[in-house]
Amino acid sequence: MSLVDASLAAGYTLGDFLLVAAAGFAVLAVGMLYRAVVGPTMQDRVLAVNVLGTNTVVILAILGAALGEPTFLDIALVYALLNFLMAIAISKFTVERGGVL
Amino acid sequence: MTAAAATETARVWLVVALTLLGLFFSFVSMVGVLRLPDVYSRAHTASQADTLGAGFGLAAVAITVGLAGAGFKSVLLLFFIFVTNPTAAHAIARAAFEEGIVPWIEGDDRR
Amino acid sequence: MSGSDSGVDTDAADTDAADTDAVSKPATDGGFGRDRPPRSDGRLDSERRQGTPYTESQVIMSTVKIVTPFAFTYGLFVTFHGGGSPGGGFQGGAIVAAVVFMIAFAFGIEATRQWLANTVVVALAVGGALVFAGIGLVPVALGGAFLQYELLPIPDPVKYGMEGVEILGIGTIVAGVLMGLFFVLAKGFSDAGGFADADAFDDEVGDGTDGDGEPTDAESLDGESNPGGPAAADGGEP
Amino acid sequence: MTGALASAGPLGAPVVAQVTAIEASLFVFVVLTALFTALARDVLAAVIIFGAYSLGMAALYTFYRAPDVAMTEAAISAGVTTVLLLLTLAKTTRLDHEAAFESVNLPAAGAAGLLFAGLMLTMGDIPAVGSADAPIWSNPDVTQWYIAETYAETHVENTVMAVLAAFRGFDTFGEAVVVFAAGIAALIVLHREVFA
Repeated sequence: MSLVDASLAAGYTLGDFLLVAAAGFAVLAVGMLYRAVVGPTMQDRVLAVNVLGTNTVVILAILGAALGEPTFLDIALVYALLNFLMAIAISKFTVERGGVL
Repeated sequence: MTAAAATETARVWLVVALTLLGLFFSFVSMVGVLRLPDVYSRAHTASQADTLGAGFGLAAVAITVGLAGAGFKSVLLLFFIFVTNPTAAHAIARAAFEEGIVPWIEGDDRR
Repeated sequence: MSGSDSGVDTDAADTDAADTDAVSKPATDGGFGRDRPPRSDGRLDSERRQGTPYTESQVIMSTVKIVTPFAFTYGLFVTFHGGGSPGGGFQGGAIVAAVVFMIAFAFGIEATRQWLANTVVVALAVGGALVFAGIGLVPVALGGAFLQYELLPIPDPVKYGMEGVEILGIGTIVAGVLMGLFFVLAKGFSDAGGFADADAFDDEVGDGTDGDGEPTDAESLDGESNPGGPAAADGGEP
Repeated sequence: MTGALASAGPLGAPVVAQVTAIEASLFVFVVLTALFTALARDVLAAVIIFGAYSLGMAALYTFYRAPDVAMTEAAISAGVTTVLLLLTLAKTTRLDHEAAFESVNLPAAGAAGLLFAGLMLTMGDIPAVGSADAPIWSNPDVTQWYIAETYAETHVENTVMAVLAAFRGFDTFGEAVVVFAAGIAALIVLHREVFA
């Protein structure tokens, strides 16, 4: 009997609530996509994708908790690492378009 | 029995509260990224509000899965996010400055 | 004499014109932008500031120094724990390679290239392929099928044979090849008179406004990041 | 992993009820990012948005309980592909252009739309995600055998890794050699003899 199965209200469990919260984070990510597409500068896009990536890490972690599969946290960790790599790589690339890489 | 049940209820509502706080701060950061005028102020939002939102969300996950074993991973994740997210924002703002993007000042009609 | 005078005069007029340009520019776009004229009004974005070469960020280097040991260990964890949790040699090798990418982006690719010798990269890739083939072929030599782990002359052969394939075979191949692709793509196409060296490339791609500044840029970059990069990475890696 | 999946009922009724919220938002996200990746005029913008696409795909794979695929998507698509594409972009010249998006070729888009509609007609025959009678799940000769016998045969718990390294080991050897060959091919194409 894990905490995820604890009933919250009206027959819904905590797991249900966490899935809905993950969906909320995904909706926020969709909103952030506006900045990633519109820009206007490349740095804006990188920034939006970085924030998106943080959101995705939270989504992955919440999914791991809600589905009762703690090993999913590994994926979230990998993603946090590569999100950071992506941010510093692209942001350094945007300076003189790769001239200082 | 009742004490354990009370503890579980407290943990459940703590998870709910932390998740909602995380959603709120992520929402704030989304609004900031969408509405603030230039890349520097957006980076400010990204490094602060979003880190806090992710922190609350991951704290909720840590309480849900319990602090032994898998919960340790979410604490590690929390630490990792807290270190890397502001650094990424710094890298982006630095790149923007090196590229010569002018900061927004009052009267500028950029959005 | 009059010729030289007039030459000086035109020079002065030129710089004057450039200055007025530079001063009048901020009214429109703040003098920013890649093709802006140089400014010299003492602001952070002035000519003096822009003339300094790009240096690696202290903040990013510090963070990478902190994060890299964890990430490297985590890559090994994913590789070694492929049997019990998501992951395996492929993912772990990719994470280890990503750690090297991270070091390269923080400390400069050239510094990382000198720190991580070609021998290491090639040894990882070739060694992985040889280990995989070897583990596969030993059972064949003992009269079995390819990769028939039961015949390996080690205790608990199925488990440790698979671990050997995942860790020493796939993991090292993926890590080595990805690092190699990274370095070779960063170096670019090699051709006599082509993009053989970075300077030629910079002249090609940079928009030419500060073409003379770029070689010094690259040199000082190497000079500055060489001591920090390899030393830090050496310290960071267990 | 398998045990948890079975105890939940292979995505039984209670899960299906809330699948929609997170699935729908992730689908919208993935489709939008894919669309903008295709439409972006600037290659760098396309690369950045493609990174966001792989974020959404990893979350989706995780939701469908394919953690190995999700981790590969995270490690390869988000990290390594982005970096290698950036390095390639740094070695190419940038075309001057004003428009933010590619202009869409309407006849081609119409043909693609027709093909898409035709393919969507076949969707009714595909079993629901995670349903118990899906061939991939219920096949007693292959899938169920792997799930039942993996630990006894190979002494590892992760069925995916057991299939990769033991049951289909020769395939995996071929794949590893392909990766190795990719490194050599890059050296040949770029006219170089050493990596570093």
